[in-house]
Amino acid sequence: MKSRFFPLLVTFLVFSAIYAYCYYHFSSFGSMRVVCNLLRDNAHLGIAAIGMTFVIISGGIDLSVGSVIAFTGVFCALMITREGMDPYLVFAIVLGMGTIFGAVMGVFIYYFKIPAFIATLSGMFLARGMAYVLTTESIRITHPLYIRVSKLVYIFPDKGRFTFAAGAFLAVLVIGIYLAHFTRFGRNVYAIGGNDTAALMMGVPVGRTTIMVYTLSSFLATFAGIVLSLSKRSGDSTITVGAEMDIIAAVVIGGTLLTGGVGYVIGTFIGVLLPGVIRTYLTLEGSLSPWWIKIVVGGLLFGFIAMQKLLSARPKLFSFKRQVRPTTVSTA
Amino acid sequence: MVEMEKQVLTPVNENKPQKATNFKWRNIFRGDNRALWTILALIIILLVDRMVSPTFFTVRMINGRLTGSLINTLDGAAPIMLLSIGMTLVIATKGVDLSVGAVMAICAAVSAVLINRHEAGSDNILYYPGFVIAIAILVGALCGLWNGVLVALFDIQPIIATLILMVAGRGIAQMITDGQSPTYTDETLAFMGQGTILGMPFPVYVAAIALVVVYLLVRRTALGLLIESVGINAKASHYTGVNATVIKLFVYIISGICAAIAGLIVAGENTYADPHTAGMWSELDAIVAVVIGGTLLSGGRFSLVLSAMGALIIQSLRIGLYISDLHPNANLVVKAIVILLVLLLQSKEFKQAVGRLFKPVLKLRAVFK
Amino acid sequence: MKLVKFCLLLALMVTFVGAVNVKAQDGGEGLTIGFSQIGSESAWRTSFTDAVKAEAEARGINLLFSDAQQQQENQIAAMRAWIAQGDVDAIILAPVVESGWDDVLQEAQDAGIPVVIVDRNVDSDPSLYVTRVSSDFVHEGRLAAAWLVQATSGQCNIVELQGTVGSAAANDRMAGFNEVIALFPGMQIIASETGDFVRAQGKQVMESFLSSEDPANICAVWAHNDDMAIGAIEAIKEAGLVPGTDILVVSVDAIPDIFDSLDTGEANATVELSPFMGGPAFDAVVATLNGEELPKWIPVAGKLYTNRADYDADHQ
Amino acid sequence: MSTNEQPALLEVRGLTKTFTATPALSEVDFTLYPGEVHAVLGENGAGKSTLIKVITGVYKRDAGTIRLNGKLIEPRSPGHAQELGISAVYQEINLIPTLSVAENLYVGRQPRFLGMVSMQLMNKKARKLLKTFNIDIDVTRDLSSYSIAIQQIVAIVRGVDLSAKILILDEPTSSLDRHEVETLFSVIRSLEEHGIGILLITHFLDQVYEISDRITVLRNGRKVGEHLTKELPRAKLISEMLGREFTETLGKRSNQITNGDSKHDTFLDIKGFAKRGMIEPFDLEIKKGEIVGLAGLLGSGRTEMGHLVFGINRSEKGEAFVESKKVKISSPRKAIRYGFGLCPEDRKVEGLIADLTIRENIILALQAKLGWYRHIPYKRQEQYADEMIEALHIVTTDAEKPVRELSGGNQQKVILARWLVSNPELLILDEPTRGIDIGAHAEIINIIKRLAKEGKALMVISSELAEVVDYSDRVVVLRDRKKLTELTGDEISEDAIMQAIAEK
Repeated sequence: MKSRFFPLLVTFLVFSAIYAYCYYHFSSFGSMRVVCNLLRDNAHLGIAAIGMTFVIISGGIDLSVGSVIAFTGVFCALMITREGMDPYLVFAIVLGMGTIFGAVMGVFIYYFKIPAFIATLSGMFLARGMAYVLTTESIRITHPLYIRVSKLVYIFPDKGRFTFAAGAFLAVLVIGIYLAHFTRFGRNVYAIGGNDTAALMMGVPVGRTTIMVYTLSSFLATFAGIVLSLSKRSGDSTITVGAEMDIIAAVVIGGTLLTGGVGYVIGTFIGVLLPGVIRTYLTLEGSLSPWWIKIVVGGLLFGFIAMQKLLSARPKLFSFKRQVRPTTVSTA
Repeated sequence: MVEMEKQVLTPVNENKPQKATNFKWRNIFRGDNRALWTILALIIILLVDRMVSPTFFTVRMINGRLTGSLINTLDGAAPIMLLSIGMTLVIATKGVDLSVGAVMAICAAVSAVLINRHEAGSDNILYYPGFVIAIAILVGALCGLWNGVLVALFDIQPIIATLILMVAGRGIAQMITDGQSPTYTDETLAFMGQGTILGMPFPVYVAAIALVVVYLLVRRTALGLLIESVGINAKASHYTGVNATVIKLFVYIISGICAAIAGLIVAGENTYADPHTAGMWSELDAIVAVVIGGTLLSGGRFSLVLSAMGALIIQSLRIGLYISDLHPNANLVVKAIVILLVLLLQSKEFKQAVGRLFKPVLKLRAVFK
Repeated sequence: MKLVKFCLLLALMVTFVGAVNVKAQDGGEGLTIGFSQIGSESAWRTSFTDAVKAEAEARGINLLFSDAQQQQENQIAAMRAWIAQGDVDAIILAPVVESGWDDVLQEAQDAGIPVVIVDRNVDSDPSLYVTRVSSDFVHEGRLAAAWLVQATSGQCNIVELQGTVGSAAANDRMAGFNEVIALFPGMQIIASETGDFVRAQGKQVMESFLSSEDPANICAVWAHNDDMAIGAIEAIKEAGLVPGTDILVVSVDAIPDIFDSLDTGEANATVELSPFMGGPAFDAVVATLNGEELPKWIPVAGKLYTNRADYDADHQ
Repeated sequence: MSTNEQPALLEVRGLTKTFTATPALSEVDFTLYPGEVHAVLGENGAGKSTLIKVITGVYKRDAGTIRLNGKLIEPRSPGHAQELGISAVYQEINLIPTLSVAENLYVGRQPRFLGMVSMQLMNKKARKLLKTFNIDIDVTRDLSSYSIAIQQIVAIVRGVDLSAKILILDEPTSSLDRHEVETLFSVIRSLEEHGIGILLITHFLDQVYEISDRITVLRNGRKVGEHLTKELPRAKLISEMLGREFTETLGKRSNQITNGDSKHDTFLDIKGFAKRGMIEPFDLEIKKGEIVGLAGLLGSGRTEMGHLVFGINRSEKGEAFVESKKVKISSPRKAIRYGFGLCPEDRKVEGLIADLTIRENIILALQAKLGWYRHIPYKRQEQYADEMIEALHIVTTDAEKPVRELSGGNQQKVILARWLVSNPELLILDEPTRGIDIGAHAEIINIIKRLAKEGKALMVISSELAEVVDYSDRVVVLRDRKKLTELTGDEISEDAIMQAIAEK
C-alpha cells in the first residue's frame, strides 16, 4: 500500500463505518432503493464534483459550478417549454455555452493571471445573474423526450430505481477515471498540480491544460444541469445555491489535496455520497435538527484534513514547525 | 571610514521614546498605482449613481438623523467594511478567511440568545447588554483563534482551514438559536445597528473607528511590516526571525473580531438574529472588496483604506442597482462585470495584451510624427 | 362606477373573513408521517413548523421532520428516503418550488404513500397527490390591496418590497395586489424591488426608495411579508418620517413581531398567512387513509388584521 | 570526436537578451557539433542560464539567430524545443514530486496501449530504461520519496531518453556522488557516439576536463573565448572566467589572529551536531573576532552546516554552547536571540522580501528581534537605511525603492545591512559574493574583515577558494556532507584545501 492511497483508504473506511452504522439503525440502507436513491439524488453534484476534482488536482478552484448548473436548468426549461426548441439542439447549445464559459475563465486565470478564486467567483455571480435574468419562475418541462428519459429506468427486484441520472453519474465517473488516469490530459493535470513550472519545463502544455481543466469543469457542470433538468423535468434559477462549497468539501473528503497534484476521482465519488448518507440518516431519524448535517460535514472536513496533515508530516508527527524538506535543490 | 564603522556597528538605543513623525501619504495608498484604479472605480460608480438618481448626493437632516443615498451607502457598507478590514490583514499574509459570514451569524445568534435571557428577567450580570456585546466579540475572537490555530500551527491551507468553519459555523449558529431567529428589544444592542451620533448612523462610526484602530495597530507598530513580509516571502521572513505563527494567529483573530462586530451591527439593525441569512455570502463580498482595493490574493502589500473603498464600491453598486430602473435580477450580472473590469484593469498581463493590440496604432502614430 | 368596485371589494373581503380557522381536531393517533419542510428562513416559517409539530404531538402522531435548508434536492432526497424505508404512512410536503416533483410523487404513489402538499403549490398532475392545504397568495395580495384602497380612498403612490424573486408567494401576492389596484387609476406602484423576504434587505431597499423618491410622494409601502415590512419601518423611522402615518405599511404573514408594530401604530395592516396548516393536513391524511375522496385544494384562509385584539380573539 | 569540418548541429549567432535595461547576453555566438560535449563555463551571472533558457524557448531573445542542422528555428517553449530535439535538464530538479518515478520519466509522452495511457507499460519501460543506467528502484513510488541524487538521475535519464539531438545539462552532477557521476559520464560518452550534441554547464573543472571536448567561456553576458579542451590550460581558463590574471587573486592571506590567541574568547562551541541526510556529525568552534571559512564543493554540506547552526534545520543530536552556556538552537528565531545572523545562499528565495522597500528590508531583522510592539520609529528607520546605504555603498536613488529593483550585488548588501543593523555576535554568510560585480565583491570582503576586527564571530561559506584563503583565520573543509578537517594559520592555502578535498 503506497502512501498516496492512504487518504483514499481512510475515506473508504470512514464511509463504510458510517454506512454500517446507518444500516444497523435502518434496515433500508441494505436495499438497492437507498443505494439507487443516493446515486440519483446526488448525480448532479457528483458529475460537477468530478469536474471539480480535475480543477483541484491542477491546483485551482472553481466556484462557479453551482450557478452553472442552475443556469443550464433554466435555459433548457425556457428554450424547450417557452420557445419550443428541440431539446437536443438546446443541449448542444447550452453545452457549447458552458464550454466557452469555462474556457474564458481559464483564459482569465492563465493568461491574465487573475486568481482562480476571484475569476470563478465572478463566473459564479455572472451565471447566477444570467439565470435570474432569464426567469425567476420555476418552469415545468413536458417535452416528450423528457418523459421518455424518465421512463429509462432499471428497476431492481426491491424496487430500487436505477435512473438515467444514476447511469449518467456512473458513466461520468468512469469517464472521469479514464481521463484522470489513462489519458495524457489527465496525467498533465496531475503534473501541473504537482509543480507547474516543472511541468512547463518538461514540455507539458500548461496553458492549454489549465484552460482545458476549467473548460471540463464548466462542461461537466452544464452536463450536471442537463441531468438535473431531465430528472426533475423542470428548470429553476434558485437551485444549487452554495453547491460549490458542498462539492469542494466532497472533493476534499474524497482525499484530494487542495494544494494540487494528488487525488482520485473515485475518492470524490465517495466524498459526494457521504453527506448524502448522513442526510438520509437524519431524515429517517426524523427528530435530529437539520443543522447537524452542516456540523457533521464540517467535522468530517476537519478530520480528513487533520489526517492528511498528520500523514504528510511523518515521521515527526507532532512537530508543528515548518519542515524545510529538501525535495528540490535550488542553488540558482 | 572609521566614522562609518561606528555608525554601523554600534547598537542603537531602541527604547528612546521618539515621536512618530514623518507621516507619509504613500503609506496609506500602498500598492503602486492600483490605488488609482480603485479610486477611479469608486468615483465612476458614484457618478453613475448620481446620473441614475439626481438626489444621490443630497443629504438632509431629518429628526436629528442624516438621510440620503450617500448616508445609506455608508451605513450599508459598514459591515462589509469591517469584514474587509480583517480580511485585508488575512489576505496580506497569503491567507483567506471564508468563515467570516458564518462567524457573523454565530455572534449575532450569541448576542440575541444572551440578551433574551436578560429580557426574560435574568439577573445574571453576564446577560447585561455590555457583557453580551463583549461576549459576542470574544466568541468572534475564539472563532478567529480556531482558524488561526489551523493555519498557523497545523499549517493547513487557509482556504480549506476556514472552509471548515464556513460549513459548520452556520450549523452552529442555528444550533445556538435552536433554529429560531430570536428577536430582542434591548436598546443598547439595537443602537449598534440603528443608533445615530450627530446624525450619522452608528455603524459608520464603528467601521471608521475600526479602520483607524486597526490602521494604527498595524502601522504604528511593526505588525503591518511583519504581516507584509510574511505574505511576500514566508521563508525569508522565517530566516530573518519573524514569528509567522504569532502574526497569523493575530490576523485571524482580528478577522474574527471584525466579523463579530459586523454580526452585532447586522443583528442590531433589525433587532433580531437570523442564523440562516445573517452574513450569507458576505465573505465573498469582503474578499472582492479587498481585491478591488488592490491587495493581491497572493499576499504582501496591503492597504486598509483602499479595502474600505472596495467595500464602498460594492455597496454603492448595490444601492445604485436598488434605485435604478434596472431589473433587480440583473444585480449579480452587473456585479460580476464590475469585478471583472476592475480586476482586468489591475492585471499587468491584461494591460500588456491590450498594449500589444494597440501597438500597430502607436507605431503608426510614431511614423506620422 | 367607483361604488361598484367598492362593493365588489367588500364582498371579497367578507367571503374571506367567513372562511377563517379550521379548528384542531383529533385523529391520526399512531401514524408515522414524514414532514418535509422548506427550511427555517423566516419567523413565519418557524412558527409554521412549530404549529405542525405541536399538532402532531397533540394527536399522538409520530412526526419525522426534515428541514431541506431551501434546497429542493434535499426535499426530494428526504422523500425518497422515507419511501425506501417504507415505515411512513404518509408524507406532508411543503415544496420549495413549484416544478420538478413529478417523479418523486409518482414514486410515492407507486409505494402507496399518500402525499399532502402544504403551503405552496406544485405544478404536477393533481392525481399524484391527495390534496393541497394552503393559503391563497393571490387573495392575500387582493386583501392587502383592498384594504389600502379603502384606507386611501383609491389615491396612493405605493412602493413595493417584493419577496424572493420567483417564489410563488411573491409572484401571486404581486398578481393579486396588482389585479385590484389596476381598477383604481389613482393607485400606482412607483417603485418595486426585491427584499428577499429578509428584514435587513427590506430595510436597505426601503432606504434607497426613500432617498431616490420624494418621501412626501410615497403614500404606502406594500411588503410581501412582515419581516420586510419591519425592516421598512426602521428605514422610515430613520428617515425622520412616522411609519403608519406618513407612510402606510401593509404586509402579509401576521407574525408576532408585526403586532408589536400594529400596537404602536407603526404598521397598519397585515394579512394573516395561517401557520396552522398541520391540522387540516393531518385530517386530510386520516381521511384519505380511510378511503375518503378529498377536494384537490383545501384553502386555509387568513384574515386581514389591523390590531392585536382581533387576532387574539380569533386564535383563542 | 568532433572536428570543425563537420556541419554544425546547433549554430547560435549574435544572441542578445536584455532584462530591464541590463543585458544578460550580448552578441553571443555558440556552435555545437554532433557528438561533442561542449562545456559552457563562466562565473555566476555570466549568462549561462540565460543562454540555455533562450535556446530552450523559456525566454524570448531580443536579437540573433538559432539554427538547428542549418535550419532557422524559433523555439517558443520548452515543449516546442523538445519537439525540435533540444531537451534540457536544469540544476533545480524540474520534476514533479507528487508523481511516481515512472510518470516523471514519461510526462507528456506516456506510452499508450489501445489509446489509453498504460501504467503497466510505463512502469515496465521505466524499469528497463533505468536498468541501462544501473539503477534499480521502485518506479511506482512518488518521486519525492527518493533522495535528491536519484531525483537528479531521473531528470537526466528523462532528458537522455527524449531522443534528443541536443541535450543540455545544467549542473547535472552537483548533487551526485562519485559513483553516480561515473554512471552519468558513461552515459554521456555513449550518447556522444550516437551523434548527440551535449551542452554542459558545471562548476566542477575536473569534470570539464574529464568529459568535455570543447569549452566556451562567458563573462558578463559576452563570449570571451572558445577552445578545444585539450588545448586550454587550466590557468588560462580560470583567468578567462574571472577576467583577470590568475596570480592576482592568490595574494597572501591577511591573517588577523593566530589560533589559540587568549584574547579571543570562544563565542560558539558546537559538539556533534548532525542530521540524517544532511550532514554527518561535526564539531565547530568559533571565537569572537574570528573568521571561519567553510570550503568544499557545491553539495559538500557547507550550506547544510550553516543551516544547522542557525536552526533552520534542527540538529538531531549533539549540543551547542554560546559563551559556555548550553543552548538549544531549535529555530532561526532562537538562533537570532542568541545573537546569530544568516545571509542565505539564495538571496531571492531565502533572503529578500522583494516587494518591501530597502528601508524595510534593512530594519526587518532588528524589528523582528524587538517584537511587533516595539516599533522602530520611521525617523530611526530612515536613519538606519540611509546610514547603511552610505556605509555599504548601496546604489539606489533612495531607501523607499522596492528592493527587487536593485542589482544582485546591492541586494546582497541590503541583506548584509539587515544583519549589521541588528548587530549580531555571529554572522553566517553563505556565498556572500556570489553573482555580484567586482566592485561590490571587494567591498563585501572588506566589510567581512572589518566585522571580524570589531570582534564579531564570522562563518563564511564560499565556493571561491581564493577568497576563503584571503580572509579566513580557520578553514573547515567539507566533502560529501562530512567535515574532513580544519586548516589553521599558515596551513591555509588553496592547494591545501584542494588537497584536503581530493584526499581519499
